Amino acid sequence: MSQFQEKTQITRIERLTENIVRITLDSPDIASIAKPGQFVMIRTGNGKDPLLRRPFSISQTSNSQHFQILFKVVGRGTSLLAHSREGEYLSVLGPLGNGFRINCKSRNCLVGGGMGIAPLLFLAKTMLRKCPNTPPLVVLGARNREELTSLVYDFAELGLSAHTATDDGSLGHHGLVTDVLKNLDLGTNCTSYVCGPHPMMAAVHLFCKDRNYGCQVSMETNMACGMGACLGCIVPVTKGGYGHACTDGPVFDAKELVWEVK
Amino acid sequence: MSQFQEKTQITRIERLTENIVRITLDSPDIASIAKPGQFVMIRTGNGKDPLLRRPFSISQTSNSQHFQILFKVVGRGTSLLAHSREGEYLSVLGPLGNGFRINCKSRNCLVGGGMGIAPLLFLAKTMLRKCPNTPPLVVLGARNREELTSLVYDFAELGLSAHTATDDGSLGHHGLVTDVLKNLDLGTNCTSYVCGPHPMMAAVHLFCKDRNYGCQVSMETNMACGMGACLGCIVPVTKGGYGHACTDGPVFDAKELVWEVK
Amino acid sequence: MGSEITSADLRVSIGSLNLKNPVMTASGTFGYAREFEPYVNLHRLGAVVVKGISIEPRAGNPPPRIVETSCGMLNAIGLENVGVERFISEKMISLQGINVPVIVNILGDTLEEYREIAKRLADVDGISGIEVNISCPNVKKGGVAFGTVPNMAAAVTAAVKESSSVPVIVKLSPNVTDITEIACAVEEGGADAVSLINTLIGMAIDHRSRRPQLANVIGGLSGPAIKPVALRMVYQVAQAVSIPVIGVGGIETAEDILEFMLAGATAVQIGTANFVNPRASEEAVEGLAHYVAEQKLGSIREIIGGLILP
Amino acid sequence: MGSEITSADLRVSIGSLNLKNPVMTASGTFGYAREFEPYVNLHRLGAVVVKGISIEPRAGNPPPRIVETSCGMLNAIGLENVGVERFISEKMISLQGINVPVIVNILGDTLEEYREIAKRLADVDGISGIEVNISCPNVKKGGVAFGTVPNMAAAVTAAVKESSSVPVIVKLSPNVTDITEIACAVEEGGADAVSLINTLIGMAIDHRSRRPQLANVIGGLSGPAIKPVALRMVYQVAQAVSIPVIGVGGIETAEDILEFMLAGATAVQIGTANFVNPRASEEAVEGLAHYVAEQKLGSIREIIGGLILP
Ligand SMILES: Cc1cc2nc3c(=O)[nH]c(=O)nc-3n(C[C@H](O)[C@H](O)[C@H](O)COP(=O)(O)OP(=O)(O)OC[C@H]3O[C@@H](n4cnc5c(N)ncnc54)[C@H](O)[C@@H]3O)c2cc1C
Ligand SMILES: Cc1cc2nc3c(=O)[nH]c(=O)nc-3n(C[C@H](O)[C@H](O)[C@H](O)COP(=O)(O)OP(=O)(O)OC[C@H]3O[C@@H](n4cnc5c(N)ncnc54)[C@H](O)[C@@H]3O)c2cc1C
Ligand SMILES: Cc1cc2nc3c(=O)[nH]c(=O)nc-3n(C[C@H](O)[C@H](O)[C@H](O)COP(=O)(O)O)c2cc1C
Ligand SMILES: Cc1cc2nc3c(=O)[nH]c(=O)nc-3n(C[C@H](O)[C@H](O)[C@H](O)COP(=O)(O)O)c2cc1C
Ligand code: FES
Ligand code: FES
Repeated sequence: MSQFQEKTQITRIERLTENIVRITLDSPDIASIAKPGQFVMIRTGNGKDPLLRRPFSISQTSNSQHFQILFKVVGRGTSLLAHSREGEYLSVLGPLGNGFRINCKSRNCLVGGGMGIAPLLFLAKTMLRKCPNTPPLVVLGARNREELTSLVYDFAELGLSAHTATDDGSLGHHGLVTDVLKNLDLGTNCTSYVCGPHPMMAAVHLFCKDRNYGCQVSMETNMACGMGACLGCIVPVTKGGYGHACTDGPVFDAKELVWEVK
Repeated sequence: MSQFQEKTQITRIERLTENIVRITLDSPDIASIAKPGQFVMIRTGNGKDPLLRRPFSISQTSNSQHFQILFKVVGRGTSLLAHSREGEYLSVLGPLGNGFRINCKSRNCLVGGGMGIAPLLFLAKTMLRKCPNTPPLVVLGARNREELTSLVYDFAELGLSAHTATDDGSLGHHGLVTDVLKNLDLGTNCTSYVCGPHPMMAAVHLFCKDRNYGCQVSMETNMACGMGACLGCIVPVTKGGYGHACTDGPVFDAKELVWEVK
Repeated sequence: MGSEITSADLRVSIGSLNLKNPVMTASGTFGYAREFEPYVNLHRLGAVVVKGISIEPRAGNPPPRIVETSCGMLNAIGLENVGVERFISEKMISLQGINVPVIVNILGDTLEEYREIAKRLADVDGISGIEVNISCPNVKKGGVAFGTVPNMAAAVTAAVKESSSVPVIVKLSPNVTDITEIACAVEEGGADAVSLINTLIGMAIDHRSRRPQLANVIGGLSGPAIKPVALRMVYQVAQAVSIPVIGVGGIETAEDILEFMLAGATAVQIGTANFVNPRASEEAVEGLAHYVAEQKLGSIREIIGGLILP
Repeated sequence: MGSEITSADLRVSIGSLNLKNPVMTASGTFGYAREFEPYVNLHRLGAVVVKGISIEPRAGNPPPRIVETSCGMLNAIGLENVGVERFISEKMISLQGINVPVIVNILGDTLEEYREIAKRLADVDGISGIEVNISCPNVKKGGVAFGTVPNMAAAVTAAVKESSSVPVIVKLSPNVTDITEIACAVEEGGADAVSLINTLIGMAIDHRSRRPQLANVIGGLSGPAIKPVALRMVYQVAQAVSIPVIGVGGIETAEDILEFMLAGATAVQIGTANFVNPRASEEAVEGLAHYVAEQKLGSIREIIGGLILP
């Protein structure tokens, strides 16, 4: 598997909301081989604090030249990244992880929550190319309208109209994405591709299990290396022991994971 | 003694050479009470690395509103500072230290080497105001013409033409500032105000001692706090023990210090 | 913020010493407190711990004494201080009316020195507590630090305790295999509280000059870099002893303090952070008051030792 | 750069093990080396130390296992590994032809486990050295770490040494009062070299959830934060023993390596820095070659222990 460590140039920084940022990076090496669901590890500054790289899903590629990440400012690393300038260089490792396995033979449903929506755009684009006859359904959830608007628009540009749910009801369904899923006609043979907060993924997993649907989830864990060396990024698996989110994942078949329902 | 910790806004950043930078800060509190030879402690970034503030001489004040620092990029802290942007805020402590004691009754000679020139501009301006009849002599040394040109120009703007020495002979005397001093007519009653590398200050001290001239030197030491708390910033004094550069100095009467001549 | 600060119950007790809040300043990082008056309303702090005092004045180590490291600093001040007599005649005078409990940090090279200095301070007005720095090398025992040998630590504690009328806090060295062993020893020796950690022993080298960066070669590591070690030791010691534990090491903010209190600390000391932000201590008090109000706690004491284990 | 690298003499020896340069990778931070092939020309390194191996496979600790701290990280991997049999049948096979000396890090809960694993590895091809991690708790002695008690450390060393045909490096824990005592004990036990330091024990708490940030509660602190402690211990140990010392702890660059070698290290290991910059080890080799050329040294060995004292 090819991986690169590169100084990539920032060609564009967009603030989608006050704390959601999209950065476009110039990196033919990564953009040309990346698959939806894969991620990159980025150094957020030149100093020793924060020390470790931060993982971000590849949320788009274009022309095998650029790729994008989409993130929320939640702490020091993301805040530093948000303050970088166009023209500056970022050190990026990638593409990392396995990515989603696209199944053209089933009805496909992309389910994203919050920043978990990031990789789904790339996935949708690739699906439309690989399975042109079966465009995926898209279900997106977030806290409020503000967080969702520009992302919904991105899917609309691909010709996909997203079903939406917000915690405060300011856009779409007032409640959870699983409520939305229940009301969709998904047929008997459906695969969900899910990325979002853990409780949401657990809920979608249960929903799919009940109906015998396929369900792929992209797991977030603390990661130090992103390449199988630190053994930090574990998720409990049903066969016993742990899988490593950076190499065995981040995308797992939901059935293979242990879901602690709290 | 009044001291402030302030968020000061950067109103201007100038690159005088590739690695000499001048930053103008908006701080009426500090600018209105600062005396030549005093310094400020500046946080060079928001992170924990570098952890400590960095000391910089106040190299100018204007209109009791702004003050300037002038520095060379030598490490991580100064490099971060050099990359700040106009409009951003810096956390500044100051003004700190004692400052030069201006003696209008003697012939005055300002001797600066490298970035040690920074505080002398402020000193020159104040002397011209306090002792209008006895403009100081100015002797400046640096590695080469490039480092010196714009500083010489600053003194020229005050009507002071500086005598210069450079290591490579590219401007003024090819050699040391002490060579220049020897060839000046300093009379019998002269005070030197010196800031620069330690060996230069030691040489000027010896020169002055031989001739019974006054000599004030501004000492650089490692400083953690700048306000007398850490006891890190010591210089050996002739009466035994140590003086603290941040509170007893940074300006000392050269005769009170132990000069290890290596 | 103002009303929160006055209404939130931040009081804690260290033995018989009642503090209005758990925020102290660490010895050697706050001078003799007056240095911080331009920045801090001293009366808002729980207590101030002043620079370590010995029997005789000490000039300290030659320069360089401090050097920055990654997220921390090394110091080898060498315990520069004016000696106990000038401390009493000059520094204590200037501390009169300071309106914040003053804790005096003491040190010695022999058991007798510790005892003597405690005696000398016993009848001085305005001292609310004694903090015993046992990280110093015992000159009689070939330089082994008092703080690394349980029975030596206990003996120093007992000697100081005997001679003191105010609460005695013993400050533990982290440079030991099992800090709980030392903590238990000083508890048995009669300590009213323990504070930890003092600095980790470290070193820095300038590869260009091939010389140590400190004239003393080795020094004490402090700052955010050591916080995880301090927090672990506070957690361990809080479980091992029943006297109050004062957490020290890398604390910068109210959030850091909450972590130490959850781990079992009754109070904390802010050290190196005072250099970075001289208002750190007062801002931490404000932050704690804000937290108590926001979380609707009856008192900050509710969180002491409140760590929830997995 | 190319010609400098080939011409500069960077060779060092660890007992009978001759390395082309002093740069190794630290156990647990470089996987089984192949993970780094996309980034590093492995044959350019002095040696690679692979993840610690026990007799039986271990699943390791539950998540979260890692958390970042100021200029460092805490890990509580819990020594997850495939066990010695699968290590031999799978990992060693994949390491065939790797063209860089492979050092295997081993661990156990009892003296017998250490002995057994050393025996099992003794006749496996392609192993250039054994590194013994003695920071593990001795289950028979109530969980006290082997590495904190001199005679236990010596006994483990002797057991492994007896059963091994390759050089044995003993990796020391920094969580002790006097690391030179342990170093001397393992030297007497027959160690061919010592490596230090392993991680400092630390802890992190999330004040919002009031829970430890690691499921294991405590973990090992590594990264630049601990470099001053590592450097100090290497300096002390290098003076106390006559076997080679391998410096570990917070090393990121060739400059850091020079500092450790000046302090007395014959070789070094790069750990956490591999996560930040997977090319760190190879870049450090290049940096050292550049230094030797620039300083016109006959060999990098000239700087070992070359610290100039004040
Ligand atoms: C494979 C993978 C892909 C990811 N893709 C994206 C993405 O496309 N867009 C995006 O916005 N985020 C993504 N994340 C999460 C992102 O990595 C974290 O938000 C980021 O590391 C936080 O860094 P920080 O320094 O700003 O926060 P910190 O200062 O480190 O932490 C601030 C807060 O964020 C929490 N946090 C820290 N790390 C993580 C993490 N890995 N996951 C969840 N919470 C965390 C902390 O617990 C803390 O509460 C991804 C994570 C993984 C593992
Ligand atoms: C009272 C005082 C006034 C000063 N005024 C000025 C000024 O007006 N302009 C200016 O350019 N510099 C001034 N300095 C020096 C300035 O503080 C240092 O250059 C700065 O702290 C270096 O920070 P850094 O993070 O970039 O370097 P670091 O990464 O900390 O170190 C890089 C290199 O610089 C050296 N260095 C670090 N600190 C100092 C120091 N305090 N003095 C000398 N060398 C140091 C280090 O040994 C190292 O070789 C002053 C120092 C003092 C004590
Ligand atoms: C410059 C300096 C001087 C210190 N002097 C003393 C001292 O005199 N007595 C003492 O017990 N501790 C002393 N300490 C240790 C601190 O009180 C504190 O225990 C340690 O620095 C860890 O806390 P921190 O990380 O918040 O700084 C000193 C620390 C520093 C940085
Ligand atoms: C994630 C991780 C796993 C580690 N696993 C081991 C191990 O299995 N055996 C061992 O002896 N040391 C292990 N260590 C310790 C390192 O080898 C090294 O001694 C320590 O991290 C200090 O070096 P550093 O600061 O360069 O990382 C591990 C360290 C980390 C960060
Ligand atoms: S992040 Fe290091 S092994 Fe997965
Ligand atoms: S810099 Fe801290 S006392 Fe002078």
